Amino acid sequence: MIALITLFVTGLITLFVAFTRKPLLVGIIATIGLIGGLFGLMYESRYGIRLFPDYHGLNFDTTAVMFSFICIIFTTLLVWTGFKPLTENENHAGDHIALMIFSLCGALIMTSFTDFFMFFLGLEILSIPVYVLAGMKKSDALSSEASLKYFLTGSFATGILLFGIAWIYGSTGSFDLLEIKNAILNSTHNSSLLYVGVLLVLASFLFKIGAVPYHFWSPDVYAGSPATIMGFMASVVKIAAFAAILRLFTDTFDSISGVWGPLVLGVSVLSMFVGNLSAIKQTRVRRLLAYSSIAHVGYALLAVVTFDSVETTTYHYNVYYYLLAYGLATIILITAENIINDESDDIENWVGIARKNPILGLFIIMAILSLAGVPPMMGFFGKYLIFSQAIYDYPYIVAIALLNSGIGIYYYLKLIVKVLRKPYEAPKFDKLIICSLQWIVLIISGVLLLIGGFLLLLF
Amino acid sequence: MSIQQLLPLLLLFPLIGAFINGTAGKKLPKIVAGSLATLMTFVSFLIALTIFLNLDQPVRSLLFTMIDIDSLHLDAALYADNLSMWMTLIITGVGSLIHLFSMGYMSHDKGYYKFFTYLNLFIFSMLILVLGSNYFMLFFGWEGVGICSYLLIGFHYDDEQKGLLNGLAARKAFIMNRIGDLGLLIGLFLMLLSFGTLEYEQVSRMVLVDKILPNGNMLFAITICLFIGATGKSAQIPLFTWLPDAMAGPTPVSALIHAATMVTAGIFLVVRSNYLFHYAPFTREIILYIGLATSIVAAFIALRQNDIKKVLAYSTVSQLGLIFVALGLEAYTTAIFHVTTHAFFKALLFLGSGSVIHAMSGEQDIRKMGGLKDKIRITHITFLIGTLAISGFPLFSGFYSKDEILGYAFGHSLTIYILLVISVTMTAIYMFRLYFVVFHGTFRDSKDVEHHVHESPLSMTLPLMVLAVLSVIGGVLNLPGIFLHGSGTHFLNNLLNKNVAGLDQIHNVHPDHTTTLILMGVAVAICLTTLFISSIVYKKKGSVPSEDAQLSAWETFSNKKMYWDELYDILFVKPIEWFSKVFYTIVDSFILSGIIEGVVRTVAFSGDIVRKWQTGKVNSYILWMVFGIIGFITYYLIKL
Amino acid sequence: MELLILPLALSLVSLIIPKSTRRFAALLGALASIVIAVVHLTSFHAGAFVELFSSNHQTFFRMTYQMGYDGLGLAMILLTNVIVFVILLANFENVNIASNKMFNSMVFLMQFALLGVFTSFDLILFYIFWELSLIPVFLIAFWFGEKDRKRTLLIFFIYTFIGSLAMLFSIFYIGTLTTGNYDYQTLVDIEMNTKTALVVCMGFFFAFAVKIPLFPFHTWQPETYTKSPMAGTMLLSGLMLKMALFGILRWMLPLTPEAYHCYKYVIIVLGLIGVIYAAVIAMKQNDLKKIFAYASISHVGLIAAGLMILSIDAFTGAVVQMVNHAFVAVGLFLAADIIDRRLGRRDIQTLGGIAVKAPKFAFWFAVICFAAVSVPLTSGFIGEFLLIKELFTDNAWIGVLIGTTLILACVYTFRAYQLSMYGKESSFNFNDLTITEIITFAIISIIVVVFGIYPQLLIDLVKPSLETILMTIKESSI
Amino acid sequence: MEGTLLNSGVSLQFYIILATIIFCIGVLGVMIRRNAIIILMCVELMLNAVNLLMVAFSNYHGKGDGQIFVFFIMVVAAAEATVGLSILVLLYRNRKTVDIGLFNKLKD
Repeated sequence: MIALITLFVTGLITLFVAFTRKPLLVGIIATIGLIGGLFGLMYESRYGIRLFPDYHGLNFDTTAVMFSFICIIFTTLLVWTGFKPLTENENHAGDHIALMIFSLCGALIMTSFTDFFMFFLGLEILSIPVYVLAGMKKSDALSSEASLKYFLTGSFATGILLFGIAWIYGSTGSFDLLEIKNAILNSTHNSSLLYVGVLLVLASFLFKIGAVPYHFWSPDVYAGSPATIMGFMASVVKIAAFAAILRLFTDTFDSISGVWGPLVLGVSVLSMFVGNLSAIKQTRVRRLLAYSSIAHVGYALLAVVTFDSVETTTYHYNVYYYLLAYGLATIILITAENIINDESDDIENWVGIARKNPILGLFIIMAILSLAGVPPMMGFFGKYLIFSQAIYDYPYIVAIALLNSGIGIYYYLKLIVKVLRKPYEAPKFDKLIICSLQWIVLIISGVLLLIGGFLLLLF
Repeated sequence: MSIQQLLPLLLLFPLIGAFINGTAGKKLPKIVAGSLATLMTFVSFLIALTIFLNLDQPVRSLLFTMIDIDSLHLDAALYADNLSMWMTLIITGVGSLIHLFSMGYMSHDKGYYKFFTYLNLFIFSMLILVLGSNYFMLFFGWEGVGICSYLLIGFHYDDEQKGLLNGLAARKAFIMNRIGDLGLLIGLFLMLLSFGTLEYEQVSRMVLVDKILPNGNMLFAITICLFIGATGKSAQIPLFTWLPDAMAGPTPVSALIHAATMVTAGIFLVVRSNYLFHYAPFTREIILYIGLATSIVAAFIALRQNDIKKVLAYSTVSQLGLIFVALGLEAYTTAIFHVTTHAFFKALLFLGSGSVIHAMSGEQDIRKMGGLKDKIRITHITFLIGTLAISGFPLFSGFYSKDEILGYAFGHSLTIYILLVISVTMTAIYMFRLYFVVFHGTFRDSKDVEHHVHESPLSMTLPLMVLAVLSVIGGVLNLPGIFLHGSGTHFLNNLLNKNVAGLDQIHNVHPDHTTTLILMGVAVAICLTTLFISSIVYKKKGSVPSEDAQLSAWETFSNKKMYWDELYDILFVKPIEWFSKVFYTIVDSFILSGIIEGVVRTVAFSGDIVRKWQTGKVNSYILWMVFGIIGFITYYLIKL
Repeated sequence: MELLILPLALSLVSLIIPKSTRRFAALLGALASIVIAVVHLTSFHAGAFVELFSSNHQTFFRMTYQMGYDGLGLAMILLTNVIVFVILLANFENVNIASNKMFNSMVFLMQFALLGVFTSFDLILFYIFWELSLIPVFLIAFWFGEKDRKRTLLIFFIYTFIGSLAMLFSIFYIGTLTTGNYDYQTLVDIEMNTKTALVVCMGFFFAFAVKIPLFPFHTWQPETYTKSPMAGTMLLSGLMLKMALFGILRWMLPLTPEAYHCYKYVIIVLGLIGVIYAAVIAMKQNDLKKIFAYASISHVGLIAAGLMILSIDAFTGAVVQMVNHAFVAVGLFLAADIIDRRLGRRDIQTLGGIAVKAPKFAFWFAVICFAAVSVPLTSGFIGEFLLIKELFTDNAWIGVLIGTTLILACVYTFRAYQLSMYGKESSFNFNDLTITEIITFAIISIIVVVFGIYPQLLIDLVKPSLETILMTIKESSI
Repeated sequence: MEGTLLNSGVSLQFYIILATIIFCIGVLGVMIRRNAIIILMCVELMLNAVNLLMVAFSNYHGKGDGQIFVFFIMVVAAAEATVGLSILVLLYRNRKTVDIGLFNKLKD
């Protein structure tokens, strides 16, 4: 709660400070605010203090704190890495950062809601700023197109979600998750209203995380949006949505998992295949990342459906860890995108990065290997956690998932090869300019990626 | 020093020689390098002699344990009995002489030190072969001599024209030997399976004392595998074609390795395992017929060869075949006897031919020689002695040894005897042809060459003379009973029967005196007749071997080596090359890689298909979303 | 622990050492790692298990694990350290590579990964190190390889990676039987039915078969060996494939003895086909590296087949042959590279007559060739003797057929040797070996010959642990 | 009370059916129409159908929270519409059209 308020205030202050047209100041305040939010979160969870003891709409339990924690960290990293592009226009230096922070507020709500009111609000607070952010580059037709596509499909999904909520409400008579859970458990025969409602809610969620066949927006929007925003969508938005899924489905609707479980499983497999196969021939980096993210959603969904064989915290950890690994890797690649700073976003721009700047190249390769799930990167351990659980119930699906990892390695490796090979205009090439903030982001994420697996092996 | 201590020394000296020459030989003066190698071999000979004279019982000397796994225990140990010591004496004795000869023969070669390194190494390997206390050690030496043979055949690999061909000959020798080696190796495995050990002593004790015998099939398999090994090393059909090619090596090598010592390894192996062969009569039959066939085929080919060394090479093959006939007849001591005399006269002949080649400035074609008898007198005389010895001229060494074999063959079956006589006759024919064409008649090469013809230095002629003496008197080693009664006769027989496992239990029936005399008479008649006819044809008439084009059908057949090489080419080489090409271009590059490529392509292609789904139109996106929802609900309804 | 830390540290240190001293430092570092391994050896008692590291509690990933070595592990550790040293030494003259910081770093990283593989007593850990080893070798091949290497290396990486994924599946699958515990002893102790064992072993088999490589999974190998730089090829052939053979010995056989009867002859026959098939192909190739690449397939086919015979002789033979092949392969590729580096070509049809120009090279190359055809007095003979003997004992026909490797190896090895070295003095310039190259060859030859004359050195070290492995297999395979 | 709404003879089913029909019309509109403004309006139609449903259920359960939710929806819908329209304006400035069929620059 403290975190949420801190962040909200930070967003507001950032907006106002932006009038001074001092981007640096904006950045400093945003950073302080974000870190303050982080401390607030930790303080609250450590001492169990509740700001408004009577209010039950939001509940920052362990899972919520965990997910909120990485949401804030990722936002901070993204603000840093995208600081220059975000504040390019001095007149609106604070706008984008403020919007990101507002969206983060929505994400925090998504991780901690206890009823559909807050859930709905959180979702919209999360989404609406992102619609705007996607169209950040006003003069760029592609950016606004992305924005529009995201908006139209997003609001459509909102409609579906609401429709579903209405049906659930109709059958259970409550918006409170606990009450709904009990209502489902207590009634001997649940009406079709409930099931259809759950499925509709599920569909809208799958839309948010970009799973097949609700994924169509994501390649277009990822490709059209500025890199930083794409990173935000891929990491923070996705994590928030997954947190909500865990809360909603595996906690509240777990007793009717027989209905939605197989569907999620099917979507998961479809996502893997569509994501990996489509990514193979991509020539644009962000599009490639979009498809790869679809595939990763497929893997992560596998963790969602295996909840009934293990205790709650374990699979929460699995999803959490997986998304953390995925987010870190994405942030590194987004940073690289920002560094290369090329409008066309062609994969050929990545040729020879490792020669131009070996350390950047190293980080990029680490990130890609992590995405591909090659040990000892964190991405491997994410897969390990998920697959080793899922195999109890669905050995065939795990086999398919591993096969998909094999397909995935194909395009990841091609990207690595591009990064490693000689630049075309040898021997002299333009130096890549990397500002100190970006270095910090790279090092933090890179080190986490590397030791995230090995270090945890020791603990 | 006890024999146990002396035995390793025997091996050590040639090894030291090889080591010194190998590491520092380049810097040593030629004479030092050569004499060192010769001396080392000679010291070995002296040690061998000491041991030989003091040997009563077989002696085993353990060096170290090579492999000790639960079921498998293999020692590096040496074993001396009269058989191995006799072989050692031949190897080191003849070896020393050939070393001495080489000092002169190789004096102009720039690889001088390397040559002596290899020679010493060969002696070392050969000694391991005969002195090893088990079949495993034997195999070590067996392959070791193969390597040395390979190195020495390909010694002149840098020759302007024939460098690569020499290499090819070496390779062929090595590969064919390896085929035999595989057989031997499998024989070893089988012995391990049935006896659990490879030690001679233990195996012989099991077979002879404990009478623990594997069943007939197994015994047949063991012996036939050993024999396959022997055919490789001793150049029997079907693995004999490497030996004539091996003449690409320097002549002393041909004398030492490809006549006197290495090629007798197969015979040694069979004699060493005589107790096994004793219980495998079918294998003995096979040995008999293979030996017989080899003897005749090789002799036939030798009839119309024009390369002086090729003639001798086929002669060696033929003689080895003869010895295998003896082995097939269980006349083991006779075989060793002939091995001994053969070592003398064949080494003599080879060295003589070396001397001739030396005199002819490297020319080996007998059609270009002629009339050399006055120009190189010592060589001529010694060569003549050799020729007489091999042709079975009365009282020369070959006469006795060959006669014993013929005697046993006669005792076995008349057909075999007649076939052998044919072979022996052909031997006499081609040897006299060789002798007369080379040493009589007129010189047929250019004047330039004629001018250079000279007698070899003493280092070369001395071995010739020693060997000539041995070739003449070698027969006394195993005189048949008809000449002398008492202790002088059957020296070798008694020697080997004394402490060689198995041999003392075999009692061959010697033909009675009358038969022996008749047989001898036949042999003498053949030899003398051939000599007479040959001298008329080649000496009086001065006939010269005709050019290849003018040969009649049988002559071409003989000249072209009965097309063995071509046959093998069609049967083995060509198909394997065809397979190689097919495997590489079709199976590997096309099918197997194609499958991988195909999978990659299919994946990429399906990626292209899936991509088409992404149309870029919002309407279609929403359409699919709706489909998705409808799908969900349909699923629910179906499940309901 | 220092066994593992040192290469990792060296990998980092070599990034910051100044260029001029880099290659010396690398050599020194490799030497130090050998010394450490030897120190471990001196305090090792045959049959013991030495623990290097272990987690006593369940980690984040829900596992306890152990790292350590037994006799077999120690032998492989020594092999790795020595081979890494030899590889660095072999590349010493090639300043472009030897002084490259990334090269040195990657070699040590590879060493780290390999040591990890050989000391892991936890299946997940094993997999992690297994996969980790792929990255450095790929990068070395990619950075320093020959023209047109891109696609080849892509295929190589993907192929082996997919193989590893199959193994990962097996690992997960076997994990369900122990509720996520991948500890070696636990895994060995579990009983499973044949079907489960078959599923598990199939994954392992695929991963190992690709990496060894067994026919028909070998197609990546000749191309990759050819296109990689010499160091990469050496790492691949000398060490990488030992990993797979080691994996069969340490993991696949003890874990899935229940399915042993199902896959025994599959692997033996594939090994047999590989032995003959690759040898036949090698006979007509003209690229030296390709010949040796196919030779490698041929050689390891025998080892893989031999591992399927459950007897101490076969296992010992396999280990001896693994050690032998590591050195011989490195030697052969070094010879090929020396020719390539001096002349810029490797086609044996265009060579010839080098022996006259470079007698030292001719000598050492010949020694390596003899070792490659496993003549007695080289460790190859001991290895092949034991392997063929056991295969023959198991099935005479297979033994005889696989024994033809003795013959076929001669054909292609000496064809390659003679066509490149023999013949009249070459017209091109060819410098004889430098001192470091001689030392490299000498080290290889000495090791090969020492183990050829007195293999008991190695046998004593590995026998107890092989017996343990054998016992665990036999207990449950019957 | 079961099945009927308070003070009315119309049963719940009819509300549900009506709302569903309106919702489907909205969905169809979003699917079929190419004019972005109309699509926006169709989305609003969907939301209104939800509102109707919410109110009906709220009445059915005799609880007020459903009606409160309607206010939430209306507010959010307004916010969404604002953002949506501004995006449209932006896009119109760039492309001089609001036909979403023409916005297909981003595709594979």
